[in-house]
Amino acid sequence: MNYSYTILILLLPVLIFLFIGLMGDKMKPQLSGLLGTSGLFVITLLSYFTAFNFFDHRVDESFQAIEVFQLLWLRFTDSLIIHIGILLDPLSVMMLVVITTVSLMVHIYSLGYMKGEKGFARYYAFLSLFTFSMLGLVLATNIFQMYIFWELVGVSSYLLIGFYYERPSAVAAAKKAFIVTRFADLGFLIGILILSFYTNTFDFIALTDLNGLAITQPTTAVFMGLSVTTWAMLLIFMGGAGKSAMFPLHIWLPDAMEGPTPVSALIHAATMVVAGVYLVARLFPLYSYTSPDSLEVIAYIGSFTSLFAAIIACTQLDIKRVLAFSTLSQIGYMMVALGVSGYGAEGLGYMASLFHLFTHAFFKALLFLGAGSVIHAVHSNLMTDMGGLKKYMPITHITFLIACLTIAGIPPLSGFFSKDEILVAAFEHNKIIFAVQWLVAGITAFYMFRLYFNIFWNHTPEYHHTPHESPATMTIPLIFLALASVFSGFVPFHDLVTSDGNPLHTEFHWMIAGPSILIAVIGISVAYMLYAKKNSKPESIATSLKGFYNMAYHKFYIDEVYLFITHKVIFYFISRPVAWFDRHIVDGTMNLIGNTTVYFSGAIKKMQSGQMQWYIWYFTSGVLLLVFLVMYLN
Amino acid sequence: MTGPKIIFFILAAAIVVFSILSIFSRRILRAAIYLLFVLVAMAGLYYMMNFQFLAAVQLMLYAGGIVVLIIFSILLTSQIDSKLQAPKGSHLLAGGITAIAGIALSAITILQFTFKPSQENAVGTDMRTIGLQLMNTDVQGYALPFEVISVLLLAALVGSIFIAQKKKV
Amino acid sequence: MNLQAEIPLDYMIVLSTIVFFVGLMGVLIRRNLITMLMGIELMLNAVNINFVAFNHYLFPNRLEGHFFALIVMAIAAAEAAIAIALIINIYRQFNTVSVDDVDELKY
Amino acid sequence: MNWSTLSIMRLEVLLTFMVLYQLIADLSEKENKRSVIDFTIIFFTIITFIGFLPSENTTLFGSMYINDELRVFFKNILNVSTLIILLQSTGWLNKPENQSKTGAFYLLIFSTLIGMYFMISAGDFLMLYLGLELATLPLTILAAFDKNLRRSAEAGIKLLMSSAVSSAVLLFGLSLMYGVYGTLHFSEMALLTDASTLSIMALIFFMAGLGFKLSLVPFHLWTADVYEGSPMPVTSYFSVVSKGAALFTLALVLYRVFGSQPNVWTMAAYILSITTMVVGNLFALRQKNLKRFLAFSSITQAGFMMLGFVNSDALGMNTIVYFMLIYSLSNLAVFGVLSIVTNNTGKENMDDFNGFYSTNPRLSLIMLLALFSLAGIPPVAGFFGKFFLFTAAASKGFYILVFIAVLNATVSLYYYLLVIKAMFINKNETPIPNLPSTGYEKLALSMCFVGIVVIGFVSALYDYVMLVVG
Repeated sequence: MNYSYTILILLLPVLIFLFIGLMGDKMKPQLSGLLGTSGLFVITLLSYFTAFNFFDHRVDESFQAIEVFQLLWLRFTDSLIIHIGILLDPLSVMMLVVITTVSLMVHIYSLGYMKGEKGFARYYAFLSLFTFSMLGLVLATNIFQMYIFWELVGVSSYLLIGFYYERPSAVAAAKKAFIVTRFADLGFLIGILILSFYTNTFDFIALTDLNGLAITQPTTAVFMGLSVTTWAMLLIFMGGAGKSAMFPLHIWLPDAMEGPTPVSALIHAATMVVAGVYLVARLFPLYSYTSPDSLEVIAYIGSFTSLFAAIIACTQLDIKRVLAFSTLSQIGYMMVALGVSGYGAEGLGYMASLFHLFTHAFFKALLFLGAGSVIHAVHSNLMTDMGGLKKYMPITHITFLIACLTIAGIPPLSGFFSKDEILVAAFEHNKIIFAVQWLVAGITAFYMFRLYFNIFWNHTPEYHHTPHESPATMTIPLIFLALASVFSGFVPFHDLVTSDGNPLHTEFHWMIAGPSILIAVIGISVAYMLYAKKNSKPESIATSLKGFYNMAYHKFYIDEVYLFITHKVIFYFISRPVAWFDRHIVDGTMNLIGNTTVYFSGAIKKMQSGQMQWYIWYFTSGVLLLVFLVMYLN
Repeated sequence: MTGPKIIFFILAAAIVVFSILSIFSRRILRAAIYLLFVLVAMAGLYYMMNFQFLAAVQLMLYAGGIVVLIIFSILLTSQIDSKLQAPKGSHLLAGGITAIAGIALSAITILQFTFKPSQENAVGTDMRTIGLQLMNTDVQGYALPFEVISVLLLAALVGSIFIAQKKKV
Repeated sequence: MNLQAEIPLDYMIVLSTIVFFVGLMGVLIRRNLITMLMGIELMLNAVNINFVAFNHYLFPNRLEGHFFALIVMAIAAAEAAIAIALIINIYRQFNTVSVDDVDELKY
Repeated sequence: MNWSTLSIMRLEVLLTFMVLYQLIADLSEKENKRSVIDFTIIFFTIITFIGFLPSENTTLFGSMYINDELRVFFKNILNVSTLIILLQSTGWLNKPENQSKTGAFYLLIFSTLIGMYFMISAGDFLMLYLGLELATLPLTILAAFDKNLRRSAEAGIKLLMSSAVSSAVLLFGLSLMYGVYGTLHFSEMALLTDASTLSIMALIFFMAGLGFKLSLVPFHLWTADVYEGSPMPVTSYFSVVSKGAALFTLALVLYRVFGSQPNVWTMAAYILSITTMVVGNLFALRQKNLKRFLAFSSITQAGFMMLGFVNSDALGMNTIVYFMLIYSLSNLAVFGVLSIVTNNTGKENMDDFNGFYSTNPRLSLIMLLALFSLAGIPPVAGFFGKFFLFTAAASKGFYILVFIAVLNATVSLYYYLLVIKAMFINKNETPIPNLPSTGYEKLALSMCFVGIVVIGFVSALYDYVMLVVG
């Protein structure tokens, strides 16, 4: 099979970026949007075509990785050679489909959403740049090429998040996202350096070859009590954790919601934030064979993040922030699944993780785009300004409901299947993690439906303008993504994307599925009771006290306890403190580092006193000190 | 005490004492004169070591050139009889510590080291040898630095004139 | 005159070291630009003692140290000329040659 | 002296002719200096091209002068950088108050360039010292070149006094080296080097003297003041050409002469690298004046350069040279934009750049790329330079050092973003108007632009560096 046309998948977006970037000012804005969208449409078709071809050609029941291009780029040393090329394997092809699909939907949606914005052409140029970098990231044949695109993704997301540059908060958020992820990338970079130094290669195929030197003969060097390989793998994971916003590097993601909503859908739901998952999955054999300890770490970090973020999500009022924390929580799921997975026939977690990545991309993008549609209609991000929208925005309402049901894990929607596989994998590996993830499933259902009821049900506030349904450019992507959310669960993933390319045998466990459906239903019901209508329960209690004792009283009494437990105890004693911890301690630590730097900067200001005699004094004392140090150390 | 030894100690004492005096004297013109004494004593030292040419250059260039230049600039920028401000305490402390630490570190390091003298025969230091080497382009020839220094002197000349000349317009 | 027998090399080196750091101290403590320049001249001369002494005591087979000292002298002269031009320039702009007052660029 | 000698020393000889031409042109008191500028630039362009002609590897003047492919490559890098600076300086020289300075300016620039070439080609420490002084003393005049500005006078005297002390310290080190080894010729010394305490001291003194020119902490304190006080073209000459020459010389001496005793200088490089990166960063965070800001940024970059020195193999030198090449172009691009702005408006504070993008999109895009390159963001060239340095250090097992370096790179990103933010994001009621730039300035900026974008992707260049470093 000849895949040489895949080069177009990389070339087209960069050409579009250059064209719109250079010519955008001279075109009608709408034209540049159409150009970008139609270009991406072609890319999407090409990706589907690639996927179709690729998954249609098995060799001996399994899929082989194919290096479509492999050009020599830099001969760094004799053994360390950097290539640039395109790698096709089940993982990258699957990502190709996800990225192009979601990106296409965002492109179409933005035609409506961003209409009339200043810098419309610039926006589409940046979108193309982002798509290009993301595609380059997943198609990279070696870790160095991946790192370059990885950083490019960071740059283009910086540009996109900071798109509303008139808002100071957007600028601050863009900078924060950039710097925090760069900070994480320093780990990634050092990890790459160590790994390539000991394995003498950057190439993914060589690194993950089960019979290759990297896996069969890992270095025995030890640094500060841990094997160097473990260090390298953990440092590489640090990069992934930064992009995928794992605790404690997650602080940039909620703030990044300042960007335009379609951008959030693209970057913070489907593509950039799953880069960390992709990275771990890409190097999975290496993790699995040379450093199982780091997989353990990944599982715990993932699990903690998913619980932590779910709890915080319950307290947020800004609907995009709810979705942001929900994203954190769901990526936590994916990380857990990778962490608990084995290789080959034991690779259920691996498959489940990518399956969840796949389904999550669609339903989370749908949620963001739905939220965007709502924001577009009511011109506010806050739930308190919303309510009763189901009669004004029927399409948004239905699609949003589908997305909520999907993320809550209600069968037969796609989220149910992928989450179920993760729970099975966790159950087989580690019961505590399983319990946490099971609980998180309930919390997820709760906060998603809290969001849903607050937006579409509950009381209707006074709207300045009567909200109306969004234009077709916005609703068509919603409908398409809703369909994808419903049906993507039926993709035979265990046949297609597995850790070793061979089909994986899976079974359906009612023992796991049953409780997970149950807790989801409980979560939804609690949300229904609390948020479906304007909450008048306390008043009803008051009136009913005057009246007679009847069954209703009893029911209200139970409700009261319920309300007390959920609202008072959980909110005030768990969610609020956790949210406070996140905002003040975790965020605060990062700020503290910054402030300390600035403090030191001020403290040594006197060194540059302007008086040259002191300069000379520093010079000569410095020389003498240096002589002394080197003599002493030598 | 032999003759050379006595002369050496006199010269060394003069160099040390006058250099200390020159950096501590409150009268700037005196400081310049003390510097002159140091430079002349150094010429004597070179003479003792058989480098008569170097000693002559030292006398002409330093005593005749640089010190005169310094004195001119003193006359241009300050009154002759005005006393200089005393050094600040902080400067004195910091400079003193650095100087003493420097002397200690360097002297100890140098005295610990056993130098390895060359076993080859000495060459003469007469004018003929020096002149030939200065104009030679082969091994042990110094024609290149001699030429390069002319560029340096030209640049210094043009630069100094440029800076020191009053504004034209 | 045969100095080696009479005066050890170490005397010369210690002498030059002392002059070097006394010169450095002059640069560090004097508040007048011209006296700072004098300190620098002392440092350069100290270096010359080293070159000449090593040449005479250790390596009389070649005249490397001697010529180095010669070049250093020439450069010292150029340096002094430029320094004085710049000092006069400072005097014109700041109306002083006190180093403490020349500290407008800082932090 | 014969033709082959002349053809080998062609750059030095041609530059000497340039110096003489400037002297004559200046003395002839021509009113129209523009023709001098044009002629100088054309002539220097020719010199730059001549530099790329092949030449033979040999030594001259009793091995006082060494010519080989590596040194020619260094000189070519400096030539190109100087050419860019000359192009950029046209705007400044064309200002009426600077017309009379043209001749002296070129004369001094070219004499320092001759000094740097002798420094690089030096075969013994005598020539190296001579070249160093020739490269430094005229620069002090150039720093004080804005004769009617107090800050320029201050910059000149500060540079002169500090550099005089630093060269005295360097000389003291050289005199001790002479005592230890009995020779100052590189080829002879390379066979004799040892790690006795005295030779350590001598070498550190020497490194401090060059570290002064490279502005390594704690030898850096002159840098910010002099950069701020000097005229714009001189500042960019300091930060690129002067620094580059010092770096190349240091690399040649350490790798080629003291290559058999790496323990001594890798340790010194280790310490200097950390102090330089950290202190440079801490100061850069707070700067408001862009020239000062660039001074500290260039100090930080010098710290990264020192990172390469901890690797005493050819790989270390490769990466240093490669990094310097990229650093030159990136820095020159920033200075190019800045000098267009200062020449036209006299503004050089960060706040003045607020809203710069809205009026000067092209200039701000070049600035953006250059700052990204300095910060080491892929895919612009700066990333590759930094990445290779990190690899070189990591391959010797200095993980902690690499960690500190990468951390510093992240911090530096913060302040580079401050400038970007000012240009693209901050609002300004009265932004700098759309600025005209001369053809020369446009040419200079396009050269930098192409370099920044392309160099990372042209592996041939890296291969070439590897080849000549060997």
